[in-house]
Amino acid sequence: MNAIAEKNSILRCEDIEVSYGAFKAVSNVSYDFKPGLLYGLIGPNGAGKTTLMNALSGRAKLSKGRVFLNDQEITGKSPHARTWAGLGRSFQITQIFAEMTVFENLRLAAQAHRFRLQPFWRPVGKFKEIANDAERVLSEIGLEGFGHVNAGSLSHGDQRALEIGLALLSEPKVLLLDEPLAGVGHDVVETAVELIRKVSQGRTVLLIEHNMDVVMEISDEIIVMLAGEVLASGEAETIKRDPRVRTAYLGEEE
Amino acid sequence: MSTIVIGLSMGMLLFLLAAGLTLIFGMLRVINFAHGSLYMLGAYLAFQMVSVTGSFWAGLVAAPIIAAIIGALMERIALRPVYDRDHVYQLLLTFGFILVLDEAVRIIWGLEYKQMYPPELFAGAIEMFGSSVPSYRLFIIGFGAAVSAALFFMLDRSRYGMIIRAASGDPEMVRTLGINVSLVRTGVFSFGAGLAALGGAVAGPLFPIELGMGFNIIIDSFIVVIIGGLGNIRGAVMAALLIGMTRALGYSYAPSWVDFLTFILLIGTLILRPEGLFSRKGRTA
Amino acid sequence: MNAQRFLALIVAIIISVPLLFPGGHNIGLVNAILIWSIFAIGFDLVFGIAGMLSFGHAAFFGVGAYTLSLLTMRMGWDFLPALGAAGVIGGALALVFSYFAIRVSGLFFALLTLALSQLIYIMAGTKLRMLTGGVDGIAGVPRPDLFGIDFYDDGNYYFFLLALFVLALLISGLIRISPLGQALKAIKSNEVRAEQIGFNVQRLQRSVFTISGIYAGVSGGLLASLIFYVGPQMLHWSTSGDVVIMVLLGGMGSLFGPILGVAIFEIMREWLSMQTSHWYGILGLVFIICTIGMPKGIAGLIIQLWDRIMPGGKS
Amino acid sequence: DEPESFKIGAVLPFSGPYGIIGKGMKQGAQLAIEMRGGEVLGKPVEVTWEDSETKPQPAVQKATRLISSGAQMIFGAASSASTAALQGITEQRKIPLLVTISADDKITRANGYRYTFRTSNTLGMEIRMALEFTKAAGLKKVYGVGADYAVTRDGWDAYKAAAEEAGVEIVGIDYPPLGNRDYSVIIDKISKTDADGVILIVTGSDGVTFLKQAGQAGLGKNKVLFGPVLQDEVLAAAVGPDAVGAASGVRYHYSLDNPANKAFVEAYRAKYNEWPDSFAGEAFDGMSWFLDAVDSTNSWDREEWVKAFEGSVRENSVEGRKEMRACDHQALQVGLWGVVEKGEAPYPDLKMKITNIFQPDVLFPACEE
Amino acid sequence: MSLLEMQNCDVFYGKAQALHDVSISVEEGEIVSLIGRNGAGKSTLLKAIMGLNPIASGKRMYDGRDATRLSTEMLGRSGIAYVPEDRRIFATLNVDENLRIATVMGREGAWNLERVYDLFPRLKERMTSRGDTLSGGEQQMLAVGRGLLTNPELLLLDEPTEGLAPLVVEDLIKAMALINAEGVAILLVEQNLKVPLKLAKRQYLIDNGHIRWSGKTEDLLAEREKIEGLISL
Ligand SMILES: Nc1ncnc2c1ncn2[C@@H]1O[C@H](COP(=O)(O)OP(=O)(O)OP(=O)(O)O)[C@@H](O)[C@H]1O
Ligand SMILES: Nc1ncnc2c1ncn2[C@@H]1O[C@H](COP(=O)(O)OP(=O)(O)OP(=O)(O)O)[C@@H](O)[C@H]1O
Ligand SMILES: [Mg+2]
Ligand SMILES: [Mg+2]
Repeated sequence: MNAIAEKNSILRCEDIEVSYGAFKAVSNVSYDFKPGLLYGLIGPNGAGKTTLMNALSGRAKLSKGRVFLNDQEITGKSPHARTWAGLGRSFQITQIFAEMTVFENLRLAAQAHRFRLQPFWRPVGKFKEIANDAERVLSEIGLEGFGHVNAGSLSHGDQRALEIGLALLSEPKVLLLDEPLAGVGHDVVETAVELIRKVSQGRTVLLIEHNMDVVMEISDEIIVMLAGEVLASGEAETIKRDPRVRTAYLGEEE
Repeated sequence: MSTIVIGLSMGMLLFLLAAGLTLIFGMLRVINFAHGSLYMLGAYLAFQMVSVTGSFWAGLVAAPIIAAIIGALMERIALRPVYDRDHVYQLLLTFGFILVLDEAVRIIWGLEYKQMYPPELFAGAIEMFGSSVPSYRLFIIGFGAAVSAALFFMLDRSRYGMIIRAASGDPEMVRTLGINVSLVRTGVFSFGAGLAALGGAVAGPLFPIELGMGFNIIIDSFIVVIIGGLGNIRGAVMAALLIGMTRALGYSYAPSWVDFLTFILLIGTLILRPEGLFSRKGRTA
Repeated sequence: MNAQRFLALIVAIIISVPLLFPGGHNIGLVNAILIWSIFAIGFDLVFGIAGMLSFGHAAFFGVGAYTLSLLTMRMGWDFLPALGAAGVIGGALALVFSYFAIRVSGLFFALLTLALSQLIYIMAGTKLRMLTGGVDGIAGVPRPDLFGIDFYDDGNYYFFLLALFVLALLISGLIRISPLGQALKAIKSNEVRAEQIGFNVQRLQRSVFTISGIYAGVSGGLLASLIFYVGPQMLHWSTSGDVVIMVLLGGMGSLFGPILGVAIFEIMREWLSMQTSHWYGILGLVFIICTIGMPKGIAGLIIQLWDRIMPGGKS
Repeated sequence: DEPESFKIGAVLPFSGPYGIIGKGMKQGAQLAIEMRGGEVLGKPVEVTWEDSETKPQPAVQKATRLISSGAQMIFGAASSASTAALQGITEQRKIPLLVTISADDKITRANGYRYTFRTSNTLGMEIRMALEFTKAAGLKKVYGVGADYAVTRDGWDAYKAAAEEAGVEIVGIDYPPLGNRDYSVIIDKISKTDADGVILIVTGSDGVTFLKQAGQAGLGKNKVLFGPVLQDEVLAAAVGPDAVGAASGVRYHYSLDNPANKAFVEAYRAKYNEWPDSFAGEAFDGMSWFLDAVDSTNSWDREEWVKAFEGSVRENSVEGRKEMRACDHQALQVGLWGVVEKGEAPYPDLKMKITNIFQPDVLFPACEE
Repeated sequence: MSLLEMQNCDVFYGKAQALHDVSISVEEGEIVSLIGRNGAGKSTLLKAIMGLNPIASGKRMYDGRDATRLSTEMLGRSGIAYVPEDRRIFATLNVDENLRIATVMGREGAWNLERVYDLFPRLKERMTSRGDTLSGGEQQMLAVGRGLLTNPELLLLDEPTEGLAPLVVEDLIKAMALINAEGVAILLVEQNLKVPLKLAKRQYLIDNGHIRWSGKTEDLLAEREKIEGLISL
């Protein structure tokens, strides 16, 4: 990490607000995300975490504020344009191509990353590089044997893994993960955490998670949201001790 | 002024023609192309009742009931097996219904036109605002308002409507709550079929009763449904009145542009508010 | 031989009836099947592959027919360039439609395309009557004048249509297995995810809509020349309904399904109407039974039967 | 060499919007063949009946098959669109096309279609009948309503010019769309004018709808409702008592008093137990005439038939004298005008009474060019 | 007598067998939990109990009667409630309606709207929001609340704490204990082992569609080593 990158922010939001009718799901959020760090985003249910992620990835319309990626303004850009600009994400509610095989799922993501225009004069099977990308990620997310299984018939936990894999294939500089561990088996949480660690190498990750052990352990910095606003942010230890965070979210855990 | 009364009656008539479609479309997410045929069937049934009993009211009551029974059969036999499949297969089915129903009408009543008249009570015309407005038109306004109120309470307020809306998204989950979804669906389709026939019975005294009569109204009904927002009864009433007024004004000033205006209204709505004037959208992530 | 090849064989047999039984009276029927097949193949790219139910394809079909007729009859164009123009105009109109309609999805898309095409229908019947001949249409649409062959003979015209049909089939087959086809399938399967992995969903939808508009325009032009006539009926929504039915009947999303659907539809209409005056009702019953009994259309049924009879020979 | 039989390909609407027309046409044509002993040129006549669905594509597809299986002539569709489409193929294949119902003037135009013959009315002549009626009934102020398409607009323009010349004031004109279903605003508008006559250039269901709705608003009480093809007995039955008093051009009527018609009506009633409607009458008349012309040539050369039919005169048609004009293959004939009145058994409840018979010279302009 | 007994059940997805000869029972008023790794067949079993997956062979006994042939709605009516892992909130209904629809069949019991709103105050705040606008955690609360409102005898919970904030999880654990104390039996599927270990007296371990072990929670903890070898917990 060179010095300039340290200073600059890779993703920045300025005073953003998302409202639905009179209800403000996100408001007054300004934040600088530094390159290479892993941010944990926590907060009570309905605090606006997913909505903030939607605002960053282009799925929710801003009623106020601006978003910059790499100092380029991306406010108002569509999700796919943001993906091309280097922003990938996974969803809290699994979004996969259910009636296609796991391999096809991954191949599609690879293809979307490789081509802006989708060529129509050659069968897709003839593009070796796409298949290689897909194979690589297939093993990275631990679904080696499942390439030919229909994604929709994977168990819930395995679908979560595929969800991350799809986001990875766009080789994002900034990766937004919305509760990637939800539904992941007790025995494989460690593996999944390892996976998150691994994919966070060399990129910025924003991670929403309710599993506090994990968040506290792997985050470089933690952001706490409450009622649409950022309540606190800082290192794990500070946050753990913050009384506001304890009453709003963590509870008096032993 | 009289244009407003007439526009109102045109709107209410449109609503009555479209109500059954709105219901089935909104609740079951079935584009019932056979709506027009059921409407036609309603007109023929009403005609038949009138010629047997001599009473318009007998037709108005009997036609929807018979059509509802037929609708229930259609749903049980044909529609039920395809709910789990892509919605488009229902299209194919309802296209099939059109042909079968039309054929049945042709076999039973032949190709000749049939006719029906307004009931005694609403036979003449009433002087209003310097025009003579057929009193049957006033009856339509009142009747349409009553039907829409009844539907509104049934669907938006009652638990019945709640079940139907829930089942249109996730029938299995509704079943786990102990609710018999199949019965509800049959009920809705049958009710919608009855409404279509009711529309036909009401329209009988105004239009020629003929084989092609259902084919034409279906597009009008679609327009009402779209502008109103899917299956939203209040929206459908508003949309029907809006179209009725637009058309009434169109007929006054530029009759040859009437169809045009209606479509412009429709396309304008869809561009400004794609989900229709009266519905809300959900989130995807 | 696998099931797909078997399907291809069936299709090949149907369309080569005029070769197998020269001099038969069915050549007009086969010609109509070829033309409608081009329409249906193109339609299925939008419907079966991209999952967009369009009820507006009658507009592209009809506009193609008018384009060819007007250019050849009023402007003195040759047939082939006029046919090309029919495709271009059909595609261009589809592109225009797509700008309005792709903003919404699902049933709204179907209804919005329906509304737009009805608008064109009304315009052609009334306001544009100077151009279109109004509700009476234009009679006397010509056929190609190439290599000194008399294409007014249906037997000769058949070969012209066959060549175009094969070309249309090849292009569609290629699109299906190409990255474009895959991207469209992805959008059909999950639009949110497709957009998030970087597919420009709207642009892809517009592209395929336009391509299928070209198919529709060309086939519309061909139909006008087959029956020497174009009228607003071709623009009516029931024409869109016909092609939807054909594709569903044959099996949406498969290469040969739409063709089988067209063939069955046209043959039944022709054959049944000779047998009984109640053919309409019988056709309706057939639709209903097919829908209930064949979840994947005729093509799906054939594949299923094939796999049962020839176990192990999976495709 | 001579074929085994004289094959006629009949492409008629048995379904679709004009489905009601096909039956009468078929019965009329069948009777025409039967009454000549089922033969022409010494060979049995063989008719294949096909359903045009009132749509051009099936019409042409079926005509194509009929021609390729040896049809000597096509007996044609009912809607102008289907007829126009059929003309494309019959001209191409040089097969005579007999039209007995479509009224669009373009179907028979000067030096137009060599193989097309129409023995029935044109809309143009019917409009002129309406004009003659306007004058005869002494109407001073007329309001017009026309379905919005080319033929009616042309018809209206012609009517308007001639009527104004005859001193009739034109109060207004509205063009609601074809297939319109609600005329209440227009009816209200007309009722507020002081027009004494309303000309309705609409037909079929549109006319029925208008008259029904006009009846409910009482429009007919002080205004004469009339139109070129507004009513016949089939349509009057659809309207009901509100139709009484409506005046209209009539294509054919069973009450016409001439020996040919008497014989036809008698045979028709004996065979089908109903009064022949105008579709049946026109079909009978056209088919008889055409087959007579063919017979007269003693030849199987279709060009001979065309020549024989051109210019032939039929003194004793069921509608009186008819003459097949050579320049455009349109039959010159008298125009019948009638009004709907209550009927008693054995007649239908509502029947047409023929009130005026206009002569061809006022109805048909000279052949142009 | 057991409240629910599944006897030797086989369940298939197409040709693939997902459950092999599975037998489990739930006694009246007890909490039993079902644990196993991703794809082991836990959700499949719950769905089979609820009649959402057909049982190819085997028996379902409920309340001492053979319930193998009962349809989903009959099972629902006889007192089984199901909270699915993917929540399946009714998208077009608002929060209040999503809850009220569960009361349509009108089973008597301790649960009513107020109690659910007390348990999840967040839901009360979002009462008029449409189901599909809710956050993930809110949907989870709603799914649990909806299940409770049918006033079941047996509650099938598929990963009910997924996506819930720690504080809410605490509340939910307390609520489950309370529900159970009121006599409702619970069959609980959880990834977060803390919860079942705390609540359930008995455990079933499932792997690859087979029940590998069953017994008391104490035994599970005691035999941990052995069992871990068995199914790699
Ligand atoms: N499209 C929408 N319309 C209306 N309200 C919405 C919409 N999207 C989100 N909300 C509301 O905004 C609030 C924030 O939702 P969000 O999904 O961001 O919460 P969250 O912090 O991710 O919660 P969780 O941890 O439960 O996932 C919620 O109360 C939700 O109901
Ligand atoms: N609809 C389906 N079609 C085909 N196979 C399926 C389907 N649903 C589940 N399966 C398969 O059945 C097996 C069991 O799945 P199930 O969902 O029951 O697992 P689970 O134990 O609930 O896992 P998780 O903890 O991840 O939710 C898995 O191998 C899965 O792939
Ligand atoms: Mg969230
Ligand atoms: Mg599970």
